[in-house]
Parts: sequence; C-alpha cells; structure tokens
Amino acid sequence: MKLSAPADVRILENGFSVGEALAAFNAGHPVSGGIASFVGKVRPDGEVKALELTHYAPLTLPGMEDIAGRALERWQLDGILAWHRIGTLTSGQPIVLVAAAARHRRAAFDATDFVMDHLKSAAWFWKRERRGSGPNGGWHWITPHDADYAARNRWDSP
Amino acid sequence: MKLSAPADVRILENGFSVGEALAAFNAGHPVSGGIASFVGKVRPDGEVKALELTHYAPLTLPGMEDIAGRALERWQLDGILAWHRIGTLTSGQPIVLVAAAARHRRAAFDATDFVMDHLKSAAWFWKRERRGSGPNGGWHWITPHDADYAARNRWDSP
Amino acid sequence: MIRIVYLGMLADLAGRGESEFGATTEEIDWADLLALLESHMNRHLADAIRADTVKVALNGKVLLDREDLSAKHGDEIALLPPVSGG
Amino acid sequence: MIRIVYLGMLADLAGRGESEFGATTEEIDWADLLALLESHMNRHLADAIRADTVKVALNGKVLLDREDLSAKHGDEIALLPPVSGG
Repeated sequence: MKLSAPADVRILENGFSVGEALAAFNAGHPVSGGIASFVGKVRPDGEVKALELTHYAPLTLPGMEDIAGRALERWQLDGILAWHRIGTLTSGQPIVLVAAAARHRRAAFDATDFVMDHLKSAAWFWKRERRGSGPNGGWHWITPHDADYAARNRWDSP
Repeated sequence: MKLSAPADVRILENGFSVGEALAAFNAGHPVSGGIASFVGKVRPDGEVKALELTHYAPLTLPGMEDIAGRALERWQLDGILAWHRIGTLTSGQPIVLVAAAARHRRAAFDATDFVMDHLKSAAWFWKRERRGSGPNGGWHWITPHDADYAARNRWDSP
Repeated sequence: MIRIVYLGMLADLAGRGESEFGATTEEIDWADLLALLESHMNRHLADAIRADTVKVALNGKVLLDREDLSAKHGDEIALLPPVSGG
Repeated sequence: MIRIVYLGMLADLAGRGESEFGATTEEIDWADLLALLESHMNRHLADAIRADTVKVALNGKVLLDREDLSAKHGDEIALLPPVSGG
C-alpha cells in the first residue's frame, strides 16, 4: 500500500483494514523514533443497528487536509495519516484512523490526539444512527458532547 | 496470532511485526470504541551502529505485568498490550509496542501513554548503544533524561 | 439557478439533499434565502436554519458571517448544521 | 554459595554478568556485600554500587531499603542501576 507524504488524508466509502494501513504507515516511516495511532470503531449497542456518516465533498477533504497541515506545522512530524469513513457502518467497523510518526514520542501522541479532537467536532461530517427495528425504528442524529468541544478547545489555549 | 486477555505482556528476543500485532489486537477487540497504540523504534543515527537491551528475568516480566495491571485498574479498558524487545537491535527495528482498547478514546490514549512512561523509566531494562566503529567504537549506557522521570511522575499527582 | 445543499439533519427537514431555485433578483442575501425556504420548502426547515449553530458555505467556502451571503445564478449554497465525526 | 547478578553498566564494571561467593558467615548484610565486592571484585564496582540510585533485589524481590539486605547460602542478589527501556 502506497501512502502520500507527509500527510495521507482520505475519505473512504468502503471498509478498510486497520492492520494493513498501520503496517504501511510503520514501514513508510523507518526513521521515526515513534508512531502513535488511534482507531475509532462503531461500538456495539443493542439498540443501534447501523451508523451513517455523510459529508459535503467541497469542504470535507480540504478541511481534513487543513487539520493534518496544522498538526504538521505545530509538531515536528515525519508524517501523518488521517482516514475517515463515510457511508453506512455496522458494529465493529472502523470509522476513523489517525497515525503520526515523529522523532519524539510526545509529538506523535499529541498530534494524533489533536487530529482526533478536530475530526470529532471540527470536520465536515454528520453522523446518525439507526435505533430500534421495524416500525419503532428510526434514525437519530448525533451531535458532539460539550466534552468533545472542550477537548478540541484545549488546543487553542496558549 | 492469539493474544492474552485482558493483558498481553511479552519480552521478545526476536524482531516482530508491528502491523501483525496491531491487526491481531484490533481484531481481538471488536467491541472497543477506540484503540490507541504506540510503537517506539531504533532511530537511525550516523554514530549509532546498534542498540542492546538487557533485562533481569526474575523482575522484568512481573514488573511489566504490574504496569499493565495498574493501567487496567486505573482506566476502564477492554484490553492492553505491552511488548518489549531485548537483545541487539539495529536502526528502524521496533523496541516497544503498547496498545490499549477501551470504550472511550481518552482512556485508550491515557493508558497507552501511562504504560509507555513507565516502560521508559520504571521497568527493568538496561539499554546501551554502540557508537563509532573500529578501535574508536564503544558501548555507551543510556539513562533516562529528567524529562522521562517527570513524564512518569505526572501520573502520581492527584 | 441557485443550488441549495442541505446537510445532516437539515436534509431530513427538507425531505431531500438539495434544491434548485431560479434567482428572482440579481442576487439573494441571507434574508432572501430564509424567505425562499419558508415559502418554497417549510417553516421547520427555515426555523432550524436560523439557529446560530448553522453555518453557510458559498461555492465551497464557509462564510465567516452568514449574514454576508450574496448568491447569484450558478452558485451553490450549503447549509451546515453542527458536525459530528470520529 | 550466594550468587550476585550485575545488571546494566555494573556488568561492565564487574567484567562479567554474575559472580558466586561462598558465604563466610551465616548471613551477609549490605556492608558485608560492599566489603566483599571491594576485596574480591574491584573498587570501581563497589563505588558504583554505593550510589543511591542502585537498587538491590534479593531472590527476585526488590528491597525497599537495600540496607535491610540479609542474604544466606542459596540466595541470589541482583544489583540494579537506573533502568532505561522503551
């Protein structure tokens, strides 16, 4: 698998292999002392049958690239990866994968954390979940919690 | 690859595949909302020809298990992985791999960070590097920096 | 024609992902847009869009202040409720 | 016999990874150990071991206070300088 450098940013319409992506990122950064990563998956929930993610093409990929670019500016990174699913997902499937390679561990950790916080509440995705089944079933929109906004805002403090 | 649950702690005498390990950890935790990971590798350095890690068998694995156990007590985790190499390593090879699976992202991140901080300066490993070559070459012992101790100590604050 | 794209829950309220309107005047501003949606779509949609949390993009650029909207024939307006990714 | 294991840089100073000594008395304490190393090994090693940062394990248990050391025939003492993993 060939990744773009220094940032590999993707919106994916289909499922992907976390192991394969991380193996490629790891192999692509042999000189980096540390690689941090995070994968977010659909949690199983008796009530929730599916999760649907939509985006707005003219904004979403440029917005993700901007987030990755800000991470590259803010920390000394060898590379960063930010992948996000769209479409309909079911329990256990990966929604988001972020990885950062750096000389120093703290930079790799913080950059991953930063990108996740921004994808969560400052990237152009909309998420809804299908709860229940049959005539009682329905779609419910998910909005970030206050804690998600707070998590993002902590990066703005000096 | 079969991993132990909830903690898979290993001291490895030979190289290992980061991608394969993370793929197995990911597959082993389908119900976890988030998986954070960190891999530390030997950084290439013109001067450094090799890195050697030694341990003391009666203490090292029990010590790593204790660190993993403290992480499991401190955060709500579905599982944790902590692998550490011993022996002689060369540039680009993985030294350490830590991963944590949790319902919530913050717990996965913090547990990974915690375990790394403790492996760095509170686990029974000794590291030296071979610098230079020929008659001018020699082994040099590496000790943690003050920053490494400070990083570990922040987990003790209330 | 001006294309209006409804994202997230706004698409539910609109009952569709996008609409096209012939611009009745040279340009339409924010007040014109709300009036247009209220008359041609529905009040629930127009009310939801009034919420401060809804942002507006014109031709793929988010407006710093949506009240500065000025759209003409051929433009695309996107109505963006609070996001949630990750 | 008492086995003494030298870890990290202490193995360099000792010129080996471990030594075995016949216990001259019933038990040996911390002062006995230092004297033993100074007479049978070398002063550099004994000095290095005096550093506060060197910890001591007896039969695989790290002593909270190394001055509490009390080792007898069949025991294993490990001398542990500051660690560095990761």
